[in-house]
Amino acid sequence: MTKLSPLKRGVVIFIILGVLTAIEYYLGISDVPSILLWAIALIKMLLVLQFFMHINRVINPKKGGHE
Amino acid sequence: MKHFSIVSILVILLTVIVYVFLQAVGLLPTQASSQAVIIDQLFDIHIGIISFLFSLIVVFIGYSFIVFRRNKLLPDEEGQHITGSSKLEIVWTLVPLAVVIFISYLGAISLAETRKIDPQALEVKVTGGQWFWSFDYPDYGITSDVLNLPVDRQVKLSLTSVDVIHSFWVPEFRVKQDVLPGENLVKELRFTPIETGDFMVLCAELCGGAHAYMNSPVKVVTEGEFQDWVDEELGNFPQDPESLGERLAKNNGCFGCHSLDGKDGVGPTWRGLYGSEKTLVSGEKIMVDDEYLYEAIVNPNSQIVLGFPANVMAQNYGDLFTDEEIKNMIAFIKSLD
Amino acid sequence: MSSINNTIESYQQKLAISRLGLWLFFASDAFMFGGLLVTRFYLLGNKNLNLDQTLGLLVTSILLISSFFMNRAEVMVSEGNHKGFITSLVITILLGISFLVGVVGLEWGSAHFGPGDGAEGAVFYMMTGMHAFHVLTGIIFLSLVLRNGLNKKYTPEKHYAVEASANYWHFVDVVWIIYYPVLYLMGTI
Amino acid sequence: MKNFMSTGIVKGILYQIVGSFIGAGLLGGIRALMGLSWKTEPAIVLGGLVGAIAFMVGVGAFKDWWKMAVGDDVTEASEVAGEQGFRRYFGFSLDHKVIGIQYGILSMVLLVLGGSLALIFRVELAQSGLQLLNFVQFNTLVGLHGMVLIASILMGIAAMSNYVVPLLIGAEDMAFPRLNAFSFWIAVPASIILMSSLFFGGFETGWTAYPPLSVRGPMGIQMFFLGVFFVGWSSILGALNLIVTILTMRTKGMGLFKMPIFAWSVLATSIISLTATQLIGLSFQLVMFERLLEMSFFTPSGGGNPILFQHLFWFYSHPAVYIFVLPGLGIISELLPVFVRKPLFGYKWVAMSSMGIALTGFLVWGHHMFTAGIEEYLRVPFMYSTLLVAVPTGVKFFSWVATIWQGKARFPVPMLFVLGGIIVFLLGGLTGPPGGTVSTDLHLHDTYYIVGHFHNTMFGGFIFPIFAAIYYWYPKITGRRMSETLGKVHFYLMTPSFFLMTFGQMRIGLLGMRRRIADYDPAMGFDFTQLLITIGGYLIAISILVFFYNLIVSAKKGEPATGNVWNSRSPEWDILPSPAPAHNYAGIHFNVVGEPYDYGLKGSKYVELAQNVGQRKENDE
Repeated sequence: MTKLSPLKRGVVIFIILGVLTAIEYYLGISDVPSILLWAIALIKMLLVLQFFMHINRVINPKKGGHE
Repeated sequence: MKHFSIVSILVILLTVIVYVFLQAVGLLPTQASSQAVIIDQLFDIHIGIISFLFSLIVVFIGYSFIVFRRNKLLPDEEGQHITGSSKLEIVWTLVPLAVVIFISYLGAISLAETRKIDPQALEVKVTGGQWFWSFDYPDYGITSDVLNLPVDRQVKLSLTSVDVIHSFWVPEFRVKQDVLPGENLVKELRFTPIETGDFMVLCAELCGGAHAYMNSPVKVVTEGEFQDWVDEELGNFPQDPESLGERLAKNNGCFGCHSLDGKDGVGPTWRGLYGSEKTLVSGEKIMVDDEYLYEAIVNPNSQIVLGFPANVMAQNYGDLFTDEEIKNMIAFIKSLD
Repeated sequence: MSSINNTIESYQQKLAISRLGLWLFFASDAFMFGGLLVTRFYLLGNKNLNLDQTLGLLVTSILLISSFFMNRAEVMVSEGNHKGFITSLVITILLGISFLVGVVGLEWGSAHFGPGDGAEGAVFYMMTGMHAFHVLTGIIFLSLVLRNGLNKKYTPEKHYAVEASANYWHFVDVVWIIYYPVLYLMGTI
Repeated sequence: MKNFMSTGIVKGILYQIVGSFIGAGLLGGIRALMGLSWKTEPAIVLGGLVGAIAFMVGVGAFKDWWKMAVGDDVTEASEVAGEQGFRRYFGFSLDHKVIGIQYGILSMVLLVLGGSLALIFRVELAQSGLQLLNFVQFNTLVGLHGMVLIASILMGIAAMSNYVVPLLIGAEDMAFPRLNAFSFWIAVPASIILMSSLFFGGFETGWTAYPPLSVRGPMGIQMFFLGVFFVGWSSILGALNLIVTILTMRTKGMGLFKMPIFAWSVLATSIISLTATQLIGLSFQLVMFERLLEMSFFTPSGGGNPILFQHLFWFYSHPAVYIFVLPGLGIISELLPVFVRKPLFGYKWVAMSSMGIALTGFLVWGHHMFTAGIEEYLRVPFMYSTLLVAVPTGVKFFSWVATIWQGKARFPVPMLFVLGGIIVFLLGGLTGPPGGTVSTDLHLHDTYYIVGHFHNTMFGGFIFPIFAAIYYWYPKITGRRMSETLGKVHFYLMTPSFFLMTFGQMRIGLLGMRRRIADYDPAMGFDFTQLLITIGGYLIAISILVFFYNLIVSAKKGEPATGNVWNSRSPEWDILPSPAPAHNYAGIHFNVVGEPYDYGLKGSKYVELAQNVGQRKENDE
């Protein structure tokens, strides 16, 4: 994932998020246990935190952006 | 080491003194329920621990200040360079931890014992409202504003409120339970009175306005006296309109706001009310008659008397009472002059 | 020499400080959103609100796509692609506005309860309302960034404002990632 | 006159008044046009909201932010000259020391206000029967006494942290100077709004504002909510600032475990304020909305649940107690070594115990609800977690005792207050566990015992330490010392009076005196003890008057302070002159070369001046 150019990485993450949302929707309208929906939501959240919000930049401030 | 021996002796001495003193002062009211006995045992343990820890800290600090005080001749004297001891720190982390867990365990046992269920318990439905208590005995079909209880028999209270949160507390019984509005939030409280006498149920949760006065008598009597009271309530009650009205007013907590002694409370006093002339908030002067009283009960906000707040009295008495009952109540008010 | 080094170092340090501050703000705000989540489950338990599923999926997709374009905008400004940055930013803002229209305009209008109708109404309007308020502030921040972007205030080296508002936008998206299943999908009717 | 009108605070208040009228008028006007009654609750609430924002505009809090937002350059905070002299304390300043003093002034004003409210209702309680107040007035005073003093404590903590922390860690200022000023100034309109609840009919609920009571009573509750809401934001943003400052702006060589211990307690406190405060804001906001829009969150008849409010509310309001006491305990740990001339015993353990208290503090809120009718299965776990707090607190006490043991103590006024703090907080701590085990709490909940316990923790954890801090750092602020004699009068008057008050409270509480009642049954025999409590309260008030006299007079006439007044190792005394200069250590950076509390170790140093910036850089390369 780190080898991709940032723009392409954005596209890949977006596609994954879209697929997850679609799965979530179908699971949701077919009355599955909530725990599955929580799991998907959690994965989506972590993806956004990691790849869109760059949470590691705050932990390791030397990294990323504005070089 | 010498210092530690002296300090240990002093700590033990002071612990005993503090403990004996606290016990002698009489910290708690009489134990009038079997729950109070259980709870007071836990209080005793707490008092012991408090005495010990207080003495421990105070003696160490005081001893150090007196014995190791600065030499007057050496104003710049510094203390010894001791930065800490992991061993000691671990000891005074783990030992308190163990004590804490043990106390919590005792606490859990104590709680379980206070909640022991007796299937033979007397059931009482308690209703709290601004600002009255009302007690229903579903087994006997009695409603009362006094909580009458037979001694040595567990009582199971089902508590509910008609408006805001109240709290049922009798200090001598030690137990307390908040009284919540809402049909799905009826709470249960059990206790066993072990001493006959007169007590007070106090509202312990701030419920606005006359919260301080939201008290009702609790009478703990012998089984025989309790049966007499039940018979009297059921049988020989006078059926004339005035008495019925009085009973209705009493059981619905009207006297919480409307006194019978001629002094205005949250609402106007009923003594001498009928036939008197009042000024309304609107400035209009009216004569208190049957028609006015009927309107004032059914639709209290419509004709507020000057000097009294609106929105205090419940608005739903019209639905709660039958016309017959309201007429009885008016008859009762009429009789108070 | 030393003075140039000095500025870079101090910009880097400022950046680190600002990032930490922003993330702490997210942490704080997350507790508020978490409190609303607790409210929803405490009052309604495992009850489904029976909302319009199509509309729910639609607004969720809109917000997700806007997050994608936000990410593109941020990457582009750091690569010096000014035109791409502006285009992506404009798309993000437009999608944000359509999300607001979708939730506040359509969903609020068509829901089968009002805010005063029991716990369902209270919870639903509070949660969506609070989120919509954050979307609205996000749109305002992005509009300011757009204005400054058009004035060429951002360079690949210095564009913390873009990063910050992008992160805010993603944060709002993360909240919706949790709220969407909680409000629309979970539980039984 | 013109000068006066342009002072930040005056301008702010004028803007607030105008803003409030515009806000209330706007909604009121729309309603009037629709033919509805214009003088309504929503209009008043909107007025309060707009007023607070207008205050911030008036005081100039948004000026630089607006410039930043539209992309204009703003002056670096460290280069803003700022006003000089006494006036700077009443205007918008970016200097953390000025803001610290501003917080201090606000805290003291609120302390006097909140204390006076108590003095009024104590007169009512001095004997049974209703003499002075009616029910609503009494309840309003009790509730405001609570919340105004909570605000005062929050401001007092912010005052100490703001003034002292950057000095202790060798930072030039806080991480976000403008945010820092904002967090202070938002608290001013907040306090005004909070007090204004008195003029909108008061409120009946006490500071806890439990619904459904708070959903029905008079309108004053809305002002109460709004005021608390803004104080909350002040607290959140201040905490954010402090965390960032402590984590990123320490001077060279100062690792986290080489910070002065006070910084640790501020860090722990700030973690709680940053996160938990949101929940009290939310809970109050939900009640506000329930009142304004009839959204039934908490009224059972509409499907709500009043217990939910209590969960949300206590999730903040219990940890809040640790917010209040942790900085005070930090002050005790910070000053004790200075006055007993011994290292702080077990530095790392003391630091970690602050964190431990903060984190366990998040898990214990349920003990406020043992009698509230919460889910049965929650009571025992909450009992365990509640008593667990005793462990880190115990570590603190034992470490203090070990620090004192064999120390060569000196007893100037700050040390007296440190000792008073230790003993009073000890009593507060020891009286806690009976309220922590469920079955004993069934008796104690909502009684005066709890009131006594709570005042012990607040006095021991905040009031005594903040007085210690003021006496201790006063020379650093003004360049003059406070009078020792008056300080001793203050201490020896306040401490016994406090014991009189608090022992009385706990005594009658155990016997059956409830909290928040305007009148009590004379048959219970509380009259005499109640009178003693009232007398104790008034004596405390007198001792605090002595303190204020000392505070004001010493600023002009105190003995000039030169050099290291307390012979302390910490950098602000060791390096800086008194009063502290405008940009702290600007130009004279210092390095940490030793441990902070190595008293008694000959020749050791904690901090050392670096030569100057240029040379330091060269040395690095």
